[in-house]
Amino acid sequence: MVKKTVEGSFAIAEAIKNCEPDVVACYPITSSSHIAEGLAQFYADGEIKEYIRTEQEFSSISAIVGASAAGSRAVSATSSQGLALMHEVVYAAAGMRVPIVMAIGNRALSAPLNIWDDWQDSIAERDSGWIQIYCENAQEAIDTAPQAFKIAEKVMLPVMFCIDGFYITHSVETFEVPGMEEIRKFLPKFNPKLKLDPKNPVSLGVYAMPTHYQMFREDVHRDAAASLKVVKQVHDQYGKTFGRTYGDGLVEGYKLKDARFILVSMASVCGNIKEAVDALRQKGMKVGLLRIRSYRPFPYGQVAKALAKAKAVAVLEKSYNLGGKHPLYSDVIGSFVDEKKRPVISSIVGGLGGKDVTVRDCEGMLKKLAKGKHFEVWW
Amino acid sequence: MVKKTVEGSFAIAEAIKNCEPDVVACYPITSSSHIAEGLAQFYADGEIKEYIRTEQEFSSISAIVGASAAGSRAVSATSSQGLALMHEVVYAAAGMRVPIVMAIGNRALSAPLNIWDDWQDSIAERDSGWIQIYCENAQEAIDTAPQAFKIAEKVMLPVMFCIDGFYITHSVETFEVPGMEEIRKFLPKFNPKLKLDPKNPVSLGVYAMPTHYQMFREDVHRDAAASLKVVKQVHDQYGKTFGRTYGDGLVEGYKLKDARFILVSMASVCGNIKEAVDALRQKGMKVGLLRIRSYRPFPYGQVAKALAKAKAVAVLEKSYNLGGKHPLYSDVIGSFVDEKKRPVISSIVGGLGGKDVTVRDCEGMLKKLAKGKHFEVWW
Amino acid sequence: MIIPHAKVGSSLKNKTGGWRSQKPIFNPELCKKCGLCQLHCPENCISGVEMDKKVEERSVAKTDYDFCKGCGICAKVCPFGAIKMVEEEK
Amino acid sequence: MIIPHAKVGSSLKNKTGGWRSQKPIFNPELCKKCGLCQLHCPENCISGVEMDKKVEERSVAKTDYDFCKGCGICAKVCPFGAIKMVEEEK
Amino acid sequence: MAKKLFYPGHTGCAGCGMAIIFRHVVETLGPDMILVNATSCSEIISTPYPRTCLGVPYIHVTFENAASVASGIVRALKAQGNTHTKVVIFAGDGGTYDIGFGAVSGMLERNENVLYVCYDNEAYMNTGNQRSSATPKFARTTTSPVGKIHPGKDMFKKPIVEIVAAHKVPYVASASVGYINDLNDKLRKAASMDGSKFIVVFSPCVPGWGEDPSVTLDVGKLVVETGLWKMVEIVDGKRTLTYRPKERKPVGEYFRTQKRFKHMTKEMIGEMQAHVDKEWEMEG
Amino acid sequence: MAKKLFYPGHTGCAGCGMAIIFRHVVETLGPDMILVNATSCSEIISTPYPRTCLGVPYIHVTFENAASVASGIVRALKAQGNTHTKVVIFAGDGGTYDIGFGAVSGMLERNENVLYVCYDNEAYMNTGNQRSSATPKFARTTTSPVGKIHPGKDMFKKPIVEIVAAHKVPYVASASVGYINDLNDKLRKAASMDGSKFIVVFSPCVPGWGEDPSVTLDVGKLVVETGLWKMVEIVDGKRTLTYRPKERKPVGEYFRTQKRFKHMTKEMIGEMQAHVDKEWEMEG
Amino acid sequence: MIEVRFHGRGGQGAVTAAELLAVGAAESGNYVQSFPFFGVERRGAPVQAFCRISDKEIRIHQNVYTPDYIVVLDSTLLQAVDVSAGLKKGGVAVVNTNKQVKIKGAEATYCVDATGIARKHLGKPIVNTAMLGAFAAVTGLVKIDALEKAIRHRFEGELGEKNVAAIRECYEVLKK
Amino acid sequence: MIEVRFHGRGGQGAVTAAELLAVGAAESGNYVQSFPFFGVERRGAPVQAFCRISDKEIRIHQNVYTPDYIVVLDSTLLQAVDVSAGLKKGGVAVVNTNKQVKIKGAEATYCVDATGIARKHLGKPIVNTAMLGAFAAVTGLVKIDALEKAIRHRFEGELGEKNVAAIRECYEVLKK
Ligand SMILES: Cc1ncc(C[n+]2csc(CCOP(=O)(O)OP(=O)(O)O)c2C)c(N)n1
Ligand SMILES: Cc1ncc(C[n+]2csc(CCOP(=O)(O)OP(=O)(O)O)c2C)c(N)n1
Ligand code: SF4
Ligand code: SF4
Ligand code: SF4
Ligand code: SF4
Ligand code: SF4
Ligand code: SF4
Ligand SMILES: [Mg+2]
Ligand SMILES: [Mg+2]
Repeated sequence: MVKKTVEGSFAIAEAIKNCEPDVVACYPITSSSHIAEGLAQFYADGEIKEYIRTEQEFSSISAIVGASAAGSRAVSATSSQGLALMHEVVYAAAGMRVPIVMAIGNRALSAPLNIWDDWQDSIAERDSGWIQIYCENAQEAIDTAPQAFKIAEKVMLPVMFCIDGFYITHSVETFEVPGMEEIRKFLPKFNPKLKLDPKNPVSLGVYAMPTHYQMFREDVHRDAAASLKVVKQVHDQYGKTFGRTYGDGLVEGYKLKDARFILVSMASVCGNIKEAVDALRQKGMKVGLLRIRSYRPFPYGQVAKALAKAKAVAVLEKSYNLGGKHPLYSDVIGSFVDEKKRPVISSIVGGLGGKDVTVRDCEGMLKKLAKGKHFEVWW
Repeated sequence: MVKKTVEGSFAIAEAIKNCEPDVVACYPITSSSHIAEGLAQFYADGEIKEYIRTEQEFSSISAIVGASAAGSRAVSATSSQGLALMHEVVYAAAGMRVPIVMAIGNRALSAPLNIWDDWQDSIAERDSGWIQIYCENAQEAIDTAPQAFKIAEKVMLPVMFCIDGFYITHSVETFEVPGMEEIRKFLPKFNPKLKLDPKNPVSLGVYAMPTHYQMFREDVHRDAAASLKVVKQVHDQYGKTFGRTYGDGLVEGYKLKDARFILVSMASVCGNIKEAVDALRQKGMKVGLLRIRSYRPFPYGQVAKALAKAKAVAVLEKSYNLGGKHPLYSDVIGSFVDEKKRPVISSIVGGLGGKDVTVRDCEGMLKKLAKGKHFEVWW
Repeated sequence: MIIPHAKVGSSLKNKTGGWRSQKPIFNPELCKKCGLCQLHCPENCISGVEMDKKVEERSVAKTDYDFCKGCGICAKVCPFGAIKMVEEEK
Repeated sequence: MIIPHAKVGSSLKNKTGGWRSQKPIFNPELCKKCGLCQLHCPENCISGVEMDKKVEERSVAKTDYDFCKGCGICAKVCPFGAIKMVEEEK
Repeated sequence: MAKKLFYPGHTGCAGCGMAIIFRHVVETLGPDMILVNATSCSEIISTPYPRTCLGVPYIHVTFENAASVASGIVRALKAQGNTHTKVVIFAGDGGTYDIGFGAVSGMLERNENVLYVCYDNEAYMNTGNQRSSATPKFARTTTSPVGKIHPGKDMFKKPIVEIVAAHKVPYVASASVGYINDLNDKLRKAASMDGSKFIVVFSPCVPGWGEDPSVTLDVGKLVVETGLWKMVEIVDGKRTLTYRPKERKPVGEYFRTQKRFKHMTKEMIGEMQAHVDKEWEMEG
Repeated sequence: MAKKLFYPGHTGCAGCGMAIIFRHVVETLGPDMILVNATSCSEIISTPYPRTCLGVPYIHVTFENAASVASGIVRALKAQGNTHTKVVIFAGDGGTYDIGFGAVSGMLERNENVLYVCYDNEAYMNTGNQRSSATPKFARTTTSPVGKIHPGKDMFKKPIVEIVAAHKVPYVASASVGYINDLNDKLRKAASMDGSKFIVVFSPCVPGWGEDPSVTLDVGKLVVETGLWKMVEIVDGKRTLTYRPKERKPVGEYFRTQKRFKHMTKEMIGEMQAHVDKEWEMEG
Repeated sequence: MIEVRFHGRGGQGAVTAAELLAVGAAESGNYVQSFPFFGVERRGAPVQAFCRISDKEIRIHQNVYTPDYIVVLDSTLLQAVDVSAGLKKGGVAVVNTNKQVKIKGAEATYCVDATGIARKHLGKPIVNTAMLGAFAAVTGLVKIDALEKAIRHRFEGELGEKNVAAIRECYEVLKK
Repeated sequence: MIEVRFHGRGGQGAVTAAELLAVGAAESGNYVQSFPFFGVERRGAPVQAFCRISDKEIRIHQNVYTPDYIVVLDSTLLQAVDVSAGLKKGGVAVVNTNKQVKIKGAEATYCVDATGIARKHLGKPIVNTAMLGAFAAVTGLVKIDALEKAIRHRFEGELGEKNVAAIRECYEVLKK
């Protein structure tokens, strides 16, 4: 593991390459293109075996579903419209239990067209059974890539790890990228029990009648919910091997111990919130941050516990439910469904389409939150 | 308005035709094909001007977005994989504020492939800014078609009205279909302020930078939330003209007055629940039903009010969030975010992929619910 | 954890012979073992005519009524009138 | 309610002349009003040569420096050397 | 029952042309193959959970992506060092001419080492006989019904063979269920070549076309004998007719075998005859 | 400034070939037209909210659906009784050859009354120069980089003219920014016909190709003079070369003008020359 | 509320029969509902269709589990399918057969050679309409006139008349 | 934490300059972060790129609003863009120009004819690397050796050496 000062995307591409996927299938789209380009360079140099330059994203995900069903480790990277175009196969992949992995450079959805960061592209897939991990920075994404494959192949569910577009994908920082040899020790070869194999033929992707369908859905639900444990275990194991951890793997608390006012959020904006928390702590305010890392499965229990002693909580999200209560907000509210007591829970939508959420903004949010009143605002 | 005993889909197709859309664009998919076929027959007979038999659903919705932007009333019908394939344009249509209308024959999403009823196809689009109305039966769908166009063209947001696949689309019952002349009085000609017009050229579908994007999203959010009023108004006005109403247009309560135990649900299963409620009322149980008609915008206030006096509530939905709290359940929980008191709220997922939810099942659910304890189950 | 799949040969549990309203009767006397019926049966349920053998070593064609849907293609394609379609017994 | 759209001609607010590092200098003496530069300018910012008129009635070509990006295409395409690219002043 | 590649017990209609083709595709190319299927009749009749009639590895994902799924599989095999297993697509006309065409075109452009077999039953049969772009002109389907103004399908069949061939892939052919040995020859020839291969096979449909189940093969011959369906092979860009009817029968004979053409007037039949005659002029 | 159909102030690169083409498409066909655009450089440089350089009605929805959006518009106009307004698509090679091709093929099959203009800058330029299926063999792009094993793009250009023509639409042509009058003639001719028309225009890209902004037209000529880009017109199936270079220049001359070909060895150039020579054999 | 289940084969028109029954029963002011078994059955496969008839609004939408009546369009099905599954106590079966059969679990089984009758009037063994005549005769749940009207509305001209003749003969055979 | 903003034109390599600065500064143990202005700017359009240098972990991810330093790669930009927007009090500007200019709001403006120097060494007016030498000289925030190493790593062989020569001359000009 050597330190390199490079663009996040290229470091992530290298981490992916070091997981030794057999097949990469990508279609370019800002903000994930640099990951695809990094992988293409590895392919050109013979370090990745197969790279399919598909004619569009529906085909990218379809190709890796096929490759995975054929027994190969397979991966793609995409964003926004690309992920949206994949939507139908996103569901199919989870239902077929293929452990594919995708790196998502988060980006706003059209219309209007916008190439900048928000989470709605992946949030819109939250029901599908995919595991979704949101990374605070590129180092976390680098470390999450091998975890993603390992989780996927254990649970037999696809995993997307999400990275804020531009903020993380396009920033040059200093990273440690684990090497292929090291990863090999952590991530065993992919060897599925069932695959497309002329020596042992089975039919995959069958259709199911009303008598069976719900059973399959329930099975995915159960396994997805139970995968909380796997996400955590794999994270912990990675931490032991490589020395870097992210909270408990599911959520990360920042100055929560005595916090009465807590901002809940995800991804790169959490770095800014940490600065804001420190600034307000200086002024004596009991504020804190709860960062969700594992968004799906959602750690309802951990969230309820982490927020139990708070007076007021606000959920800052770069996602939305137009005309409704917003997704992360709803999840946090849902964490308390069976709790006697709960804090005041408020909602902030911000940072859509690349609108910068600065440290100063975060301070403002924390201050508003500290008034203890319920609110639902766009920032 | 004459009574006809025909298949639901064909009656719905007739109602759509009587709204005089200029352009229909459809691609066949069970369970909505019969609507598309009915419309094709009207086209073959010269009663609909333009019918585009697209090569797939992404094109169907794209074509009606184009037609609408060009100033024409335009409509499609689809289901399941078809709607999933449209996903990217579903968001784009709302963002572009084109008042298109789609009839959704609800159906489970792959994998496994399944052609039967559940709501996940449309539920998966709940964030997008579309208005979504779930109909209990085909008569309601017939009556909702003209309302859908009217709401869409008032709010300048697209509307989907959702009908349980097979249960409603394929059942023959006796319906009243309002005639073209009658509808004309209710639904004025479509005449948008802005359209593609060489005499007054504008650019539509532009791209927006971080400085503007969130403003557009917030605008849709505000208008979508505020459209609760429009949905209700249009419903009431339709009721006055045609004599049929559905609750207050947003929600429909059934025996709620003194109900302590309330099942919340949507669409055709509500007919079964009504029977179950009656049966248990016979036995002296204070049970009731709250049917959500307007799922997006979600009537949080109305829901909280309707359930305020209940001891326990269970949400029965044919939709899911795999590994999370389910969508309708989350919405109902969310209705109480700022309420001091709330009933016990439980979750039931059932009826996926055509799994029959019978009157007897509903009785079972009501009985379980009446125990007053929290639960989250698959039925 | 269930990975949805189906196992080889499991369709044999679908006794599609029950679909039949017409029934092919194979006349072994007339059968010249040309294999045409077997080649074209959409149910792949005609057997006997070992095409890798010489004509004289082949068996005559026969169908498996558990699966034969009675389409009548074999009867039409047989150059020797060795198959007759009759009404299925009720 | 905002319907996202843009109004005709609004791009005139983008003064892309500021992008220029090279500048075309049009020499009216040499210009033969053939219109080739005007026809090919990617910015559509060359004007004067009224192509619907006879050559003698046309004006000479000129560019609008508010928009000219200094690509040099006009200079290359001019058959009469009437346009010269120079370094943009700093 | 002995091990098979295509077992009885599928749930297709009695007399289904596609079933005959399906069977031969796996029997001729298997067992060392992986079959990729698009949503269609062939999928629904072959693999209702928990059953399958297939004796070769099979996968279905969606309606529109068989070509992309196959691309992924073929690359995975390559990465695994497997150079022998054939990747074969089986898809209907809807999945090929229409909804899947973007993916097909992409696969052909990449020249993936895949054999694509399209059975053409000239409509979306699985969903109840709706028009596809393979539906012949005038045919009645549920979305090209015969009405007061429009008498069935309005366009000619999409010229898929020419379009695929224009991609310059090594092998393109058309075949018909009426000529099974020819189909098998073409399958074998295609399978022996590298890169993308494409065969479209004429495939009568009993309920969709309104024909007697027993006439499937006859219809599959008549369409060729009338010249409505050309049997061709395009190998590395060189096109040959693999079968030339001695004397082309009048197209009306073919139309009479199926209810979907029942409404056709003399004029319509005349138009179709003229069209076919013109199409055959180029064959010299 | 006087009323224009294409205003200055767009945000394209200095010397952009596409901008020249874009300008002529709207100036030659407008003002009575509706322009449908696919996501691409042309969209990004023309219509950043709240500004637009266009003086004709314009719509953009997504990257892949211009052909479908245009289909909807043309039908709406028909329903409204408007028989004069032209519906014109402007899209890049990515939106045409690749992601949009399913929709394009569908539109052509329906023979919608739309004029499709594809500017071909041979890669996904808007997103930073990634390979498309229009990228010429050996060209270096960010997803076909020059590496230890693979020297740039691996496949030849997708033969889009032939593929579109195989759909049997009334008008198909190729043009180049180097011959603007020819392009305008083709635009006018196409616009005068009913049904689907398709023109693909060679469109140099300054940063993507690594060329000087001033050489756009020269490169647009050189590609034709070397025979790498044929100028053709296919009217109702009849194909003609609209321009035939007197003597074809060696392809190396063309490759030298652009950085994307810088790594090409003599052998690679030789391969391309042989390819072009073969392609021209058929022209007699 | 009365529930009727039709058994047929894909292509035999069981769904149409159920629908025509609904149309006919609606004629006399009943609430009705008919629907196919929501399946993917192909030509020849055993299929079912349902009809509900009630004097009160029908609010439920679920499968029919315990029919009051079963109508079997094709007696070869008796071997392949358990046609009497769920049949209510006191339930009645109407079967197209030229033999005398007894459906186990049915209080009464009415047999009619609808195939013969259909062949006679239609020239083809298409029995779905004819069997409605038998059903009307046996149950009195729907007026034969209403059925005839429904049939004439569905099948125009001569074809309608032939169907009407078939249904009437079936009706009369069983009325006796 | 120090924040630097580079002004250039699309195609001039401002983003590369910011990145090389980060690489160079990381060499001596700093935490660094560099990123482009996240835009859709085309060749020739004014663009910006940023670099943060800190001795503590950089957790924030947001635009640079109040730079400590600005580096202007192309003096023609001074007319087109407000290069000093947000510049911190006491902030410093480094400008590529052969004139003497003064950036308003900057405590000091350092001018260097990087174009001339680049022309000399590279044969082309590509100044992004050269300007880093000027930056190093003026600020001392990054070692010239570290920059040279970063450049040699980025541009292999002769090209790297030429760039190194340019950066060194710029460095020396301003060190004086
Ligand atoms: C995205 C999507 N749209 C529509 C469908 C519905 N659908 C499934 S199969 C089918 C028709 C298949 O037609 P074809 O490919 O010709 O095969 P066939 O059924 O005729 O054998 C349709 C429309 C679907 N499954 N997915
Ligand atoms: C579904 C989808 N995938 C990817 C993108 C990203 N994207 C936008 S434009 C573009 C490239 C356009 O290429 P082309 O059509 O050749 O036009 P050019 O930019 O070269 O002018 C890409 C990949 C997108 N917007 N939508
Ligand atoms: S009747 Fe049909 S299914 Fe039966 S054996 Fe003959 S060909 Fe096969
Ligand atoms: S086709 Fe006739 S002769 Fe030939 S094998 Fe079959 S039954 Fe025998
Ligand atoms: S330099 Fe380029 S932009 Fe400027 S006038 Fe000449 S052609 Fe137009
Ligand atoms: S090209 Fe030269 S001569 Fe012709 S109009 Fe322009 S400047 Fe004048
Ligand atoms: S509907 Fe047609 S294609 Fe489908 S199984 Fe039946 S005969 Fe075969
Ligand atoms: S990147 Fe290429 S196509 Fe895009 S604006 Fe610049 S020159 Fe034109
Ligand atoms: Mg078909
Ligand atoms: Mg391009």
